[in-house]
Amino acid sequence: MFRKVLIANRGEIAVRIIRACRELGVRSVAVYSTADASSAHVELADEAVRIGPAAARRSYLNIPNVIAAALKTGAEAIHPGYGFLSEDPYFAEICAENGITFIGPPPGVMESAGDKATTRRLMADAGLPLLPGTTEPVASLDDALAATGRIGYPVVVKAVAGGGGRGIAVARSPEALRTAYRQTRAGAQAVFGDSRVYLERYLESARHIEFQLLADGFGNAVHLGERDCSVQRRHQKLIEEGPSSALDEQTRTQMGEAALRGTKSLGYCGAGTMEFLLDDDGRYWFMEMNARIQVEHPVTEAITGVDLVAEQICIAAGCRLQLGQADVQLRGHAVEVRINAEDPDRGFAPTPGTLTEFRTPGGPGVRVDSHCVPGADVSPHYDSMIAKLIVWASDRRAALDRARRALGETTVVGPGIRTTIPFHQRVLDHPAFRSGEVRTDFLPRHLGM
Amino acid sequence: MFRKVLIANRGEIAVRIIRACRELGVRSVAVYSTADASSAHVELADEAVRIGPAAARRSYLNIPNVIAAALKTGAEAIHPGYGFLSEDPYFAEICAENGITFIGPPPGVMESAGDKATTRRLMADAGLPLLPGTTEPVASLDDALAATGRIGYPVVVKAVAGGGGRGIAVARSPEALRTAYRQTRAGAQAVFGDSRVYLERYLESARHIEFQLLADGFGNAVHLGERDCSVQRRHQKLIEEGPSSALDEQTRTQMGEAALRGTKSLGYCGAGTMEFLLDDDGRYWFMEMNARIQVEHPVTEAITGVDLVAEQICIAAGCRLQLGQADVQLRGHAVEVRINAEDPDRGFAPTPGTLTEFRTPGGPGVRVDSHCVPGADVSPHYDSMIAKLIVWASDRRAALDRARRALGETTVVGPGIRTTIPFHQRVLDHPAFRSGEVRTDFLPRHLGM
Amino acid sequence: MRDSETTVDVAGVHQLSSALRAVVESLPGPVRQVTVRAGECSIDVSWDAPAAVTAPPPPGPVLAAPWEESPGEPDDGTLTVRSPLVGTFYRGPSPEESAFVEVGDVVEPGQQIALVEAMKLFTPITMDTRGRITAVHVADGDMVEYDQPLIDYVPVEG
Amino acid sequence: MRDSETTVDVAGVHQLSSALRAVVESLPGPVRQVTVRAGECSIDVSWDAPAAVTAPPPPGPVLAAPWEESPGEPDDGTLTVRSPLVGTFYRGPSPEESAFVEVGDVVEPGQQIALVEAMKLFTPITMDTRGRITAVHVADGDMVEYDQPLIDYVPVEG
Repeated sequence: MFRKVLIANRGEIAVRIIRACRELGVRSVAVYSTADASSAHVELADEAVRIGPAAARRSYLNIPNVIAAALKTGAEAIHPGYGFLSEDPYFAEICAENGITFIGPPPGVMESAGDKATTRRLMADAGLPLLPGTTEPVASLDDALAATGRIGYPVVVKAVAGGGGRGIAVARSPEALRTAYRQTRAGAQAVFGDSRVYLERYLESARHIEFQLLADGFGNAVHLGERDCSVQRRHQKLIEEGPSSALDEQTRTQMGEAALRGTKSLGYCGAGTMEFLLDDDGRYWFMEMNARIQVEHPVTEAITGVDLVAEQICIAAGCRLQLGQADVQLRGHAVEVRINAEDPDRGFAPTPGTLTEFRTPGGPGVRVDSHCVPGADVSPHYDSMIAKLIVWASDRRAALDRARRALGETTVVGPGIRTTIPFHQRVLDHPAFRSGEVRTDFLPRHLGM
Repeated sequence: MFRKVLIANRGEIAVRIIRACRELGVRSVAVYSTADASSAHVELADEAVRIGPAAARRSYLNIPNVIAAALKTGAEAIHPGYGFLSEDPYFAEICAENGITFIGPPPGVMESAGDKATTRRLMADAGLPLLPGTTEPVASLDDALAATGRIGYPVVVKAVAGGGGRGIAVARSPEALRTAYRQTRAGAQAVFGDSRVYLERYLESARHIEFQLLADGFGNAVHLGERDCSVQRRHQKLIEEGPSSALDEQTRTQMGEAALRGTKSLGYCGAGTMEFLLDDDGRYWFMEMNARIQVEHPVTEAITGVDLVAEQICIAAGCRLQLGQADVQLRGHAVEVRINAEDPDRGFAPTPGTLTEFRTPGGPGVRVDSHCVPGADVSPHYDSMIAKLIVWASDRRAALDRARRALGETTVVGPGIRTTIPFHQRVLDHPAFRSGEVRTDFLPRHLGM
Repeated sequence: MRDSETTVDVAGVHQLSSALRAVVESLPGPVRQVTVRAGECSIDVSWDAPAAVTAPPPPGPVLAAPWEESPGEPDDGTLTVRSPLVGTFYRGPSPEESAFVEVGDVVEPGQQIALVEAMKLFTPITMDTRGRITAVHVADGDMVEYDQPLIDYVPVEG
Repeated sequence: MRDSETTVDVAGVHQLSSALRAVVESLPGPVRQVTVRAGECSIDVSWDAPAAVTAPPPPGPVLAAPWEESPGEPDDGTLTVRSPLVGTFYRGPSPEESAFVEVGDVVEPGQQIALVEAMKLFTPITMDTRGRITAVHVADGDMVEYDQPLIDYVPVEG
């Protein structure tokens, strides 16, 4: 096991990783920007190194400073969390060159998983069902328009380098496709430095089902059941739960086995997530592979009892996976809601500010992951997450009742700060959500959002 | 199900019960003393009624005011929590006379369970192993001295009306027995209004193992595994965990079946706990039956996933127990530590005061049950509990590491306030505790306390 | 069982200490000298420089109290009779009969002015001193809590 | 129950003493004079200078910050050169050679005064303006963080 791990992240996920390190007896090194000098991850870690000014590009994304901090503090490994450097194969390579273990998959695997076109090809070879689309990036607008003859409308244009709902646009007609093609290419070039795009049939209404996976460096891999993340706004997840009310045991087994097959064909190692869409006929389609720990990982932790971050660290340290597939038993139901400093009434616009009051819920089946304390700043420089609230109960109905109860106990007050709490309460009270009939079009269809 | 329940208690257990009510869709009524006017249970409940001044005898133990509050607010049931009126058969009777459901066993059963001599006789009849002792209360000091001829020393003098470690004294010689006999009788008369005492062989070093039970009004009963509460100070529990590292599956099954047999022979209904001592030869002995929800119930909730307070309310509402014995599956390991405003360096003397800072831990496997918030007063009028910290992990070692991590994140600051946190950290770090070799003499033997 | 019995009312001093801080925090402007006393306990503090005042913490969610919390005695000499128990408040001996008192009445010490019923036990509410009734805060048949203000009066010289 | 009765309540005074300390710690600002009383016992203290307020309890794990957080610029015109990156600080081009600057040296704009190395890249630290070196905060070979004060100087007219 490592003696010391550097956490190249901030916010709740940095706190989450520091907690895992402490429980494993591993020393933790926080890195922080000037804006985060009094942040919880700095306070909780055993050591802390300032790496740059507030702007993420000059601090949390500043590879030389992160690496220098690891070398100087003697950290043997770096955990990148999610976002920032977590899916950057170049960063993983630099870690390796400096003799530092990157806690994640090997750089080559990250590159394959990050290139959506490559992944699609590999998954097709592994026999995973893919939505009709182009297996290669489209070379021109004419090629794109021609491909729709085979694929049909609506169609989604996706950046090869995108992922997590970024770099995608839906087109329902040839005119719309012209615009979507141009815009997605331009945006992908600007954001990812890679303008390649591919096309895929778009499902207007489907379930977003993702399988959590763990694979070690010895060829062992297990899946830990699924999360249903169908409540989305503009392809961004807002509420996640598990198990999905849409899967029976047989479908779960089939999809889990497919996910494992795909994972192994990538040569995957570490924690990862395979995302699928499930259509109304019960058919599932591979979407993408996420080569990182995800925001919603606690849902899986709650229903399986497995500490995913501890497993990530152990796998990276070269330990053999102790879990077999038969050891993974799903129990009860879990729901995660993201409490963000955003105004649901103004298009979820971020509302940064200082928390004058911050009280989190407690009691049975309630977990809060947060880096915030009373007096903390929700900085405009970073994402607007204040806390993740995860509840567990013996069944879905009890879990939703518990989530409602826990949200009612949550107090977040600060000048100008609005939160997503009222939005979550609306969803939790909605008959369609309670019935479990939730698809990716839930917000426009049921809440007019 | 009830529409409205009154909670005749305060502190963390009142909050716990209000949470259960809210999740069940039941309205809650808090009662409070003048000292608790701004306490969390008052704030969280749907309604609140002031029932008296700070002194518990004139507020939380004031039966007419509690009953009047229930009648006037239209509460159909009263949950007594633990302590206060929870084991008072007279209060349960008055509830019945006023058409209010007492959430607990029927008054007759409470009386039997509260009378230690009666319980001993009933348990002996049901075939439960009892330590050598007097089956009837001893009539005189001479009788007591004579009985030790058969029982042997050390012997413990117990008040018939006692329980939970109150009203007991150990004697290791005839001289000590004279004192113990007189003092226990006098104390029992003063505290319980009942001077009867009985004798029992005293085990200097044993495991305190208790089984959690649920029984409905239709003859169905299950046990939910055991809790090990061997870390005690003067017969008061300080740390509780489950499962016990001293039980193998066979012993667990045997003891669980014995506990169920005893429960049924009492005609028990509701949630209850049967306490045993386990000696070094692996023999177990019935100690007492607790006819209430206990402080340490979250340990069982963590390893079974069953919401015991919700079950209590459902059983009292006349619902059938939905759980069969086969549905009760123990998973992982849980530990509870009581964070009290007490100074471990000065004999655990209470240190009341105002909390200027209060920060609870979060993250995976951590549950906090507390009525405290920053600015709250830890009142000298009531018990000194600030919070219960319950952690769960996949095995005992991980649970202890997690408990240590979580205690390290806990901040309790106030003028003059000291807490039991440093004590718990000492125990958690102690090799004997970590090895699982913990008996009721742990504190004197290993910590010199 | 305690190791040591408390010989002085330390708990009382602690309570007084938090009350003292609340007093200091609740007052506008820096204070120089404060004395608080309750029964046997008292605390007396003076500052060298005026105490830097910490802003009082926000009061948090509002308590669902149906009556004014510790309204304090106004300066005009009005006193308040409060409920000694939880129950139903009655202004008269029965619905058919008139109220024990009306606003403006002058009432003698020991005279009954209301009735609180709980568990079929009727507790008479009586005057300690002679006074003129100035307000009745509770309607006939309403529930009252412990310590809830029932009736205001102004003492009247005998 | 006590083993022995004392004629004066020394234990009570001891208990009151800790209550007194709690009172002082809970109050804002330095106090000059405090009296606490509980029943028969009382303590009366006055300070010559205002009471040194007890330091607040340590704020959890100590941050391993090797340098003063935002020390601010002192009033004497001293300016500070801070590290623009994370790395190892070197005072000279190599261990064999002498330091770029010593305290007391007057240095010209653009002149190199130190070196920070990270990932085998050497970043020269240079002066913006003419100045006299007044302090070097970091030892040769020590790690520096982003924004850490490296060298102080006082501007000197050209």
